[in-house]
Amino acid sequence: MSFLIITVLLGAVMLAMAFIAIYHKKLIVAVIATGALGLFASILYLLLAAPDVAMTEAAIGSGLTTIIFFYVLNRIRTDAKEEENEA
Amino acid sequence: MNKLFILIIIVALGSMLYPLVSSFDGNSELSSLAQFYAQPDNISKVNSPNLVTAIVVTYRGLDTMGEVTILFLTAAIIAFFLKKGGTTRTLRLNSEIFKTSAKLLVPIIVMLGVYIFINGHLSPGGGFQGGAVIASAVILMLLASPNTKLKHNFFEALESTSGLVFVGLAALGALLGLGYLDNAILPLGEFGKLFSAGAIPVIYSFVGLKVGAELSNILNKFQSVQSDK
Amino acid sequence: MEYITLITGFLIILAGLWAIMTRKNIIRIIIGFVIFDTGLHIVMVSIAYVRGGTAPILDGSVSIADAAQKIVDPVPQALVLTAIVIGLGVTALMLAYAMKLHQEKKSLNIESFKDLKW
Amino acid sequence: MISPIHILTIGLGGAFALGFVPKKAKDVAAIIMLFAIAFMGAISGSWLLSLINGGSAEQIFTAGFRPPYSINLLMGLNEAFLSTAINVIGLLGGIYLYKSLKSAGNHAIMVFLIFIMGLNIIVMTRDIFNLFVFMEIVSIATAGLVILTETGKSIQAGFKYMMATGIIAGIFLLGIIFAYYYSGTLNIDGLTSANIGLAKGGSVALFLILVSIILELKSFPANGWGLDVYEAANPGIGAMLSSATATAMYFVMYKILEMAGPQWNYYISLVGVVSFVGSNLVALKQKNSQRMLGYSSIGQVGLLMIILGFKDILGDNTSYIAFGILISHYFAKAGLFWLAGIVKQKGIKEWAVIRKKPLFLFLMGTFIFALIGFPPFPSFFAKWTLVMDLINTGNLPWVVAILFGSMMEAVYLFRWFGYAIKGENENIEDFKIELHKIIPVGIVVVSLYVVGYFTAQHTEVGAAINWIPLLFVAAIFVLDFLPVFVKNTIAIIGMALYFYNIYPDLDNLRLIFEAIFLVGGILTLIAGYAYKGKRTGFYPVALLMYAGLTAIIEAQTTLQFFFGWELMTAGSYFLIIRGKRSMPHGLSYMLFSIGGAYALLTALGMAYAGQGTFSMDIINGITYLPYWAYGLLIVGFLTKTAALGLHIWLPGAHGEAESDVSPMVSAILLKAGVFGVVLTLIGMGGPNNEYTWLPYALGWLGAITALSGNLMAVFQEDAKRLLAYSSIGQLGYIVLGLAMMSHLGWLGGFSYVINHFLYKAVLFLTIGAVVLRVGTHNMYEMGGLIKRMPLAFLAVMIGIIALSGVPPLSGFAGKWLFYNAILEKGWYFQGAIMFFSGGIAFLYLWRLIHTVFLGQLKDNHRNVKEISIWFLIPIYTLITGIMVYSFKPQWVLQPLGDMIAQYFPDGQLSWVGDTAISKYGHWAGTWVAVTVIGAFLIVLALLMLSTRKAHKLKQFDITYSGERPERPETTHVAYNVFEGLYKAMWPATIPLVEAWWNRVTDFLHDTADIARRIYSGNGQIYIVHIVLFIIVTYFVIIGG
Repeated sequence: MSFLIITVLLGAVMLAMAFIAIYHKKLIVAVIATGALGLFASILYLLLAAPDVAMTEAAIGSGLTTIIFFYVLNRIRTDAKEEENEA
Repeated sequence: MNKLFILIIIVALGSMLYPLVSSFDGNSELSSLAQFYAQPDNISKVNSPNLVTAIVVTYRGLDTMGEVTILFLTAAIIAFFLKKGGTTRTLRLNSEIFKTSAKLLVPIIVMLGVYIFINGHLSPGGGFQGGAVIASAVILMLLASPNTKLKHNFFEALESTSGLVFVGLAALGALLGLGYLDNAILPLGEFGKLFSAGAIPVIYSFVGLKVGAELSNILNKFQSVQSDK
Repeated sequence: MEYITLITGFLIILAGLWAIMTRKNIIRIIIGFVIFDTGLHIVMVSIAYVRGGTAPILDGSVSIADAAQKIVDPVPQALVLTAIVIGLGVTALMLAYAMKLHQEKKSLNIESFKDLKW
Repeated sequence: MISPIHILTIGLGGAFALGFVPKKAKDVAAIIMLFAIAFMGAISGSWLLSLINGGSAEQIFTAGFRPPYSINLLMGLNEAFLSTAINVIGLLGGIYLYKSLKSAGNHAIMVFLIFIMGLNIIVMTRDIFNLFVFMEIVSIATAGLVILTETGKSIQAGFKYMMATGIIAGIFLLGIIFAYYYSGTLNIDGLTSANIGLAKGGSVALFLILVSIILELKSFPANGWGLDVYEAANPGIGAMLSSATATAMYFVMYKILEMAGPQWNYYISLVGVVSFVGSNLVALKQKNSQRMLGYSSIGQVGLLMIILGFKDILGDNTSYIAFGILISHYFAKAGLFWLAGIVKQKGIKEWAVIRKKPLFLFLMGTFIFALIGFPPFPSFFAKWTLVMDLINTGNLPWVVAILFGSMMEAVYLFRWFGYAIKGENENIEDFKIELHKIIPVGIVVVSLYVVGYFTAQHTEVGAAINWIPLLFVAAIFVLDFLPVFVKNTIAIIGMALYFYNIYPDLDNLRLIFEAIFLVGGILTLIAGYAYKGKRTGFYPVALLMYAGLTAIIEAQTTLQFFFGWELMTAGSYFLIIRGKRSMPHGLSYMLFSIGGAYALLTALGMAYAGQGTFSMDIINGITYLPYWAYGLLIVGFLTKTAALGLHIWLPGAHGEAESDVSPMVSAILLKAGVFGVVLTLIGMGGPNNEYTWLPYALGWLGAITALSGNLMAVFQEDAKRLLAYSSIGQLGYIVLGLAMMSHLGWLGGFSYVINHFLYKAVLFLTIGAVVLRVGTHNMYEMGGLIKRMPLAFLAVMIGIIALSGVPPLSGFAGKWLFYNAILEKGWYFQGAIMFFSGGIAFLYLWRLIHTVFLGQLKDNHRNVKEISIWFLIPIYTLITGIMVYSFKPQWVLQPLGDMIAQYFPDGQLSWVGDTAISKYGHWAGTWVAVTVIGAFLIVLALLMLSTRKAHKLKQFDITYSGERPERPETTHVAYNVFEGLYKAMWPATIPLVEAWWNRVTDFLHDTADIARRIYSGNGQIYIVHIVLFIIVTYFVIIGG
């Protein structure tokens, strides 16, 4: 029964994360929320007896993906700054 | 496009998918395929305690090969796609403390990654996870000293070598008459030991190296087009 | 439990689609794809679950003999593993595209990239 | 033999090994790639050979376990063929892209290699998740290759592509995992036997899998992303996507459909037909060549999907049909994309530059004719079989839809081709030829012809086709570098020998037409000696037309007939479009011809239904929807005889054609349509047919055509157009005569057939030769030419007397027979119309003499010479024919009567010496001719005597009232001579028919323009399309 409650809670949190990722004004926050969604998903995978998947999701799905997002965001931010400087 | 319209579409899609949920009944037992994999005879044919690894590396090894290829492809595409992005790079320098601790941490993280993929057939984790961990060490290195250029050639050579070894091992099975990707080209060893499960640890290690190199390449490429002003 | 995760998975899939179809910022659309993929993976893992099963790793707690009765289905898990890695590749490439698109028009609005039509 | 799995080893190993090649050594990398692809091709090719020779299919097991426990691959005949095809096109594409790949670097080379390898595995794999993985490989590689040549547009297209394929892959994966849940296996064969469609959720899972493959095939209308890729990517990549990827995905569809079960076939066909018709329709408005090719590709895939959906109905023929369509599309589309990359022009109008290098025009023409399904390409035989089988199994509406879609495709492809042949190209920069780009194009062109030949040999009925005329055409094509004199001689000798060989085998009916076609052809070819230089391209196409014409005559089977019909159409199209300002006329000729050909095809299908044989006899007594079948046959043939409503193409086509081409396409070509009508009417059962209203309607159509053709001819200022409209009228008489379905009617009709051939050839040759001398078609710019070219004058005079149907010349025979036949039949109204239009004919015929030859000689014509001797020879040969016919009509009419008596035994003429006796009177040809000529000579002598002292008018006798007219030609006595008549008659001359056809084309174009607005360019909207497509097809087809 406790598993069930945890699952429901996790599901709710994940949907909330998805909502933040979609609607938060700041892209940085949105990206972090996406990463968090991945982390919560990996907890869910552990509950579902899938440790391999959990590890992969944590390392790749939420870890590396988020870092690449950051790289791109950073690059875009500097591009935009250059634009301002030139203008 | 009107959001209400999209909402209707989403709801319609949901109701289309609803039969998948409504007729879902959970599982009280394994599917026939999984039962085959979990039979003692068959477990001993592969001799890998981690059944997911057994599936990923042996039974569905071809998928894994494809998967590795996808990362390889992505790295190659990003490499020629972002080639011309080179604005002059002026990146902030980090503090000495960060740099020094990174230098200490990187080998440890790499070791962890290697451990993960070498033990892929025994415990959770394997080539992909280990490779990702190695890549995270590379990120740390990049973050610590952003202006160092990674030895690109090293990673590409590592990537190519491990790829070739993977393909070679796979083809070896076919040449030996056992079947493509058969792990029995090496002795199966004793169940649950490090040197067991035939070629699985070897293949998974090279997959790990390859994934690590590929991810590092991708990250490095993204890093190389950064500039802080 | 697997019902709830399955439904959660589907809802996340739909949420991802919603983001893809409504948000105008390309980065946000890519986030939509990541969400969509995550939802898919959750659905897949839920399908693998066998009531009361343990992880498909035959260490001390599960013996070879009763593996078939105790473990959860390893097959979808192996598939998810593959799918996650593919998802990373796709996302990385999409992000590279986003960077290039931004360089081209200094904009991330999907509606400013309509040079090709009809 | 090497195990097929090593395609993977080579592909992947090669790609990984490329990592060791130094960055600078790009040539090395590219060559390694080509070798790897060639090696992959060698593996699959060796399997293909072994399987064709009866070897058994190879199952490849991986991991030492049998399926379904591990992934397996299959190398069967289909797989071997497809993977060989993919590797071949991959190799050619790699060669084509050699420089582009090199400049993008080693990474791009790796991507290309993996792309080709991935397609191979997609074809071979028998595991659905493995399929997913390799599909992802291919789509990611595609996303990379799209930006091989990096432009703003290609990046946008690539991103849209990634978005779309991302969604599609997700849907596919969802389907896979639930298919696994319901079946417990991922093996395609295992899923086939698991029959998961029975469960509600299972059928949704199957639907998801199917729909994602459909979407991957870029089905209309959820395909904006695919079109963008076709438009923006390097054409070399477009070629790969259109050929290799589409083919591999099509095969995936085949595998999945086998797995899903027959209940989904209908759904696939439905989606296919929407895709085929929709995307060809939308393409009508397209001005960008690459995007247009994209539409066409999607259309072709739609057609292939229809075929797949009908696989249970088509049975054993499915793979033959799919092969034919697929391989034509495969080579032709790749070739066209490659050409686009060589020509480097986006807009279809700018493709006019291609004819600066005539060989390229030939390449482009080959590809376009192959796409539309002309012989001798594989698609022709495939389409034929498809239509026959579909009608035979009662699926006529599908045939209609398919042919409608094909028609739309023909419209835009031939418009494009028209621009290439005739468009303005002065200001467009010529393109460069790069050897590595030419080689692949050359190879696919040759392959198309070779494969076409072998496709024909595959079926019994196709193997019976006589290829000798085509070989002759090919030989002349190869010899095209020779001067006119040599080629003309070869052509004439060839045709003469062929006729000599063939004529003993023909019955009398066919002999008449064969003589008109070949002997007439030789006579018109003689005029060709008048031309200097090389006349590049003329002889192959002229001979192609004659090859088609003779094939129609010789046809033993309906396939041979249709084969000849299409060859004739192709040849005559090229002849017509050679003329100046002929672009629009060439297009309308082609479209009416294709429309007519499709009507014929459908009708021949109906004739085949239930018969099980293709012998020409099946058009006698059609049992399946006979009214429709005969109606369609007649409509199809009437497009060639230019009956009213279907005549739009004729005036321009004949009027603008070259001087010696006009008689070919008028005097000779039109008779092909007549031959068809004759066959149809015989097939309907001759005198005792039960289709009372069909001949009746045909008769009225003939009468009205005769009237309106003549009427339109009256108002022409252009001498050749005048003759062209006159032909419409004359053909109307023929149709009317045949429609009477009586002995006399047919005798009249046939006498007109022969007569029209003789005098129209004389008139067109003479007027054409005059035009060559004076340099204008407009009659008011001529005049007084009798002094410079008396022989031409005499020829025209004899021609118009024969045409007008007055004694003493041969036309009178036709008229006399006609009135007898009409009295016998009781068609008085039609007879009255005919009589009236005969009167009208005088109004224009007079002008040919009066305006052109009489009156004042123009200053600039003072030194023109008599028309060329090479024109005079055929002209006077033909005039000899007219004279023989005129003075000894029994020599012609008696054998004709005997021949017609086979079909219409009642109501024959009886002959006493040279006197023909009918129910209503008698007529003695020789006597009439001699009398009339005697009377004429007497009148002439009297006139000359009485006008001996008449004052000769000089050029400057004309006086102006001190003003210089703004448009000097309006002062010509013959300018707008029938203005008064026009004022009286104009309501009858309003080109209503043309207006109607314009309305139709405008409507189609407007529809296309509205429909294509859905492709808004926004990638997000394309995702909405995809999701909508899924929902709509689900609820409409599955749920509804």
